[in-house]
Amino acid sequence: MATVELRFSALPAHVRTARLVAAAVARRSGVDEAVLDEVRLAVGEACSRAVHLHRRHCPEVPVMVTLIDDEKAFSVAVTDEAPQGQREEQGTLADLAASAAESTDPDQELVIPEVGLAVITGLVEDVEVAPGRDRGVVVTMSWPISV
Amino acid sequence: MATVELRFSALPAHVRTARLVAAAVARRSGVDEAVLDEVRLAVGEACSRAVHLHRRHCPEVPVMVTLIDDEKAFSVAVTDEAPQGQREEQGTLADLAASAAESTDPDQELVIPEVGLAVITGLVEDVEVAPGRDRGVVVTMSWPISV
Amino acid sequence: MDLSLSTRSEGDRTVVEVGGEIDVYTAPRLREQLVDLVADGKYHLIVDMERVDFLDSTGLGVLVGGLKRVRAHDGSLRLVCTQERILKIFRITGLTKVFPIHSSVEEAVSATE
Amino acid sequence: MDLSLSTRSEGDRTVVEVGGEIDVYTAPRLREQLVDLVADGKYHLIVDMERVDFLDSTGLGVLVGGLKRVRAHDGSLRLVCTQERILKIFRITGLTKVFPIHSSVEEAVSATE
Ligand SMILES: Nc1ncnc2c1ncn2[C@@H]1O[C@H](COP(=O)(O)OP(=O)(O)O)[C@@H](O)[C@H]1O
Ligand SMILES: Nc1ncnc2c1ncn2[C@@H]1O[C@H](COP(=O)(O)OP(=O)(O)O)[C@@H](O)[C@H]1O
Repeated sequence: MATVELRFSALPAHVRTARLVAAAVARRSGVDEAVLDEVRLAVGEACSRAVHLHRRHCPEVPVMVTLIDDEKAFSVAVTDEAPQGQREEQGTLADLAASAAESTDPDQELVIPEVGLAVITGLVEDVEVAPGRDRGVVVTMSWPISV
Repeated sequence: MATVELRFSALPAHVRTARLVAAAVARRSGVDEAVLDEVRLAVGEACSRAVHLHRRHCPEVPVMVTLIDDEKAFSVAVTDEAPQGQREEQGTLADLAASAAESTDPDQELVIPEVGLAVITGLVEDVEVAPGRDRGVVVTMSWPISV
Repeated sequence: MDLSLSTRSEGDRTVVEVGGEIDVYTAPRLREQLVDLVADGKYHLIVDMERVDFLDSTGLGVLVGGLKRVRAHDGSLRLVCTQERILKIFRITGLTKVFPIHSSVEEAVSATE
Repeated sequence: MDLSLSTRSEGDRTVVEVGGEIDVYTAPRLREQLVDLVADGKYHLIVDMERVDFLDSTGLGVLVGGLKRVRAHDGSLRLVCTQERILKIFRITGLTKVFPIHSSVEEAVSATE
């Protein structure tokens, strides 16, 4: 029931705030010290991805991060509101990298949303990527609490 | 326009999260390093006060903190939702301290909401304490940004 | 940063060395420490705040509570603090008039009423 | 923690020492640095990541971008990294197969294609 909700305008600087908050709340919730780097990275990836999509599709809409600590696990849900139809194509990492290589859009070179998702799923054991209520995607990551 | 909104359930631990977030966002907004301790303390006082009132009157309702960085100033608004009628009596610090001295409620000894407000107003030059929309109080504190 | 607490005797005084952050989250532990000391018959306390990084009004409330407790036994509660940002909080709340504040534990130990 | 960047020459190689956090907020500055070096005719780059505290996929993207740029001039981009948590990110994304990763600047400097 101990919940923290963070909403921020879609700016890269706030991704750092989200990482900081996630790591601090995770530590206090009893997530193992050794795992905090993973929390920081995974939450940062999920938020970078959401910020990138919002800037492209809905720059006025804030990104939402919900932190829930239910005594057995610490969970973070990152919700973007990017319209579903316009979401990036799925593809292999190599395809994505190749398309990034051909692109001259510097922003695209920097952020490939699906590479961020690949890092998250490669890193975190318990991840769920589900469609959002109206649009967008909710990335939910959980870590066990060692008390 | 760069806004961060934090909502948290009324628990003392989350006051630390709020302090951390406020200091981090203030630093990035360009608030002077020398003033960050003041930001941390003032935001902590406002949040401790709100958490205390919520625990007493509406433990299920989250406390809300809004951070706004409008390029000339960095502002933090802490909103509580405690019912207006039931708010603590106003009085001098000495009265409050005396009543705390007589009380055997350990929680009351720990937190005297008006002492927290006294710290804030003694510390921060630009403070506004206004009634909330439906109930409660909004404590708004601003600091200049030195760019 | 969390709260750290350690106590030691100096003659008839008990020195409580506090480090870290005294806030709404950790103040209950400091309170418990002071209550325990008074229950143990330690009525002359020196709270060394030199390693305190953060103090808020909740912490002040606990110190005031401690002062009331020792006074009920004709005791004393002295503070050691030279950090300007901590002293400022005592000044703002008028507590510099309530607590004897010393610049070293030695000074506090040798102080008399 | 913010990003720190410094560059120096070692023979025909250019060493870029990176410290701090490479993320969505700071990656544009690393990108700019790499673009500037290539524009200056430096095609053999060594990115020393030993003092990097944080790296995310945005940082990977910038490194991949740098690699593409130097390759367009038959150049090279080598990384120096022994930190396990940073190496892990390269492994997860398959980039250990893309970048030569060395355990010291000396090793990277003396490496040949
Ligand atoms: N919780 C608290 N936080 C901050 N200041 C307090 C608190 N409680 C008391 N004080 C301060 O301590 C002063 C003295 O308190 P107290 O010992 O109760 O004196 P009195 O018995 O004269 O009321 C008060 O004037 C007030 O400024
Ligand atoms: N922005 C990026 N973030 C993470 N990994 C990337 C990124 N861009 C490319 N990659 C990785 O680099 C690998 C090789 O990319 P690239 O040099 O474009 O090779 P190719 O030309 O064979 O597609 C890809 O398989 C992918 O795993």
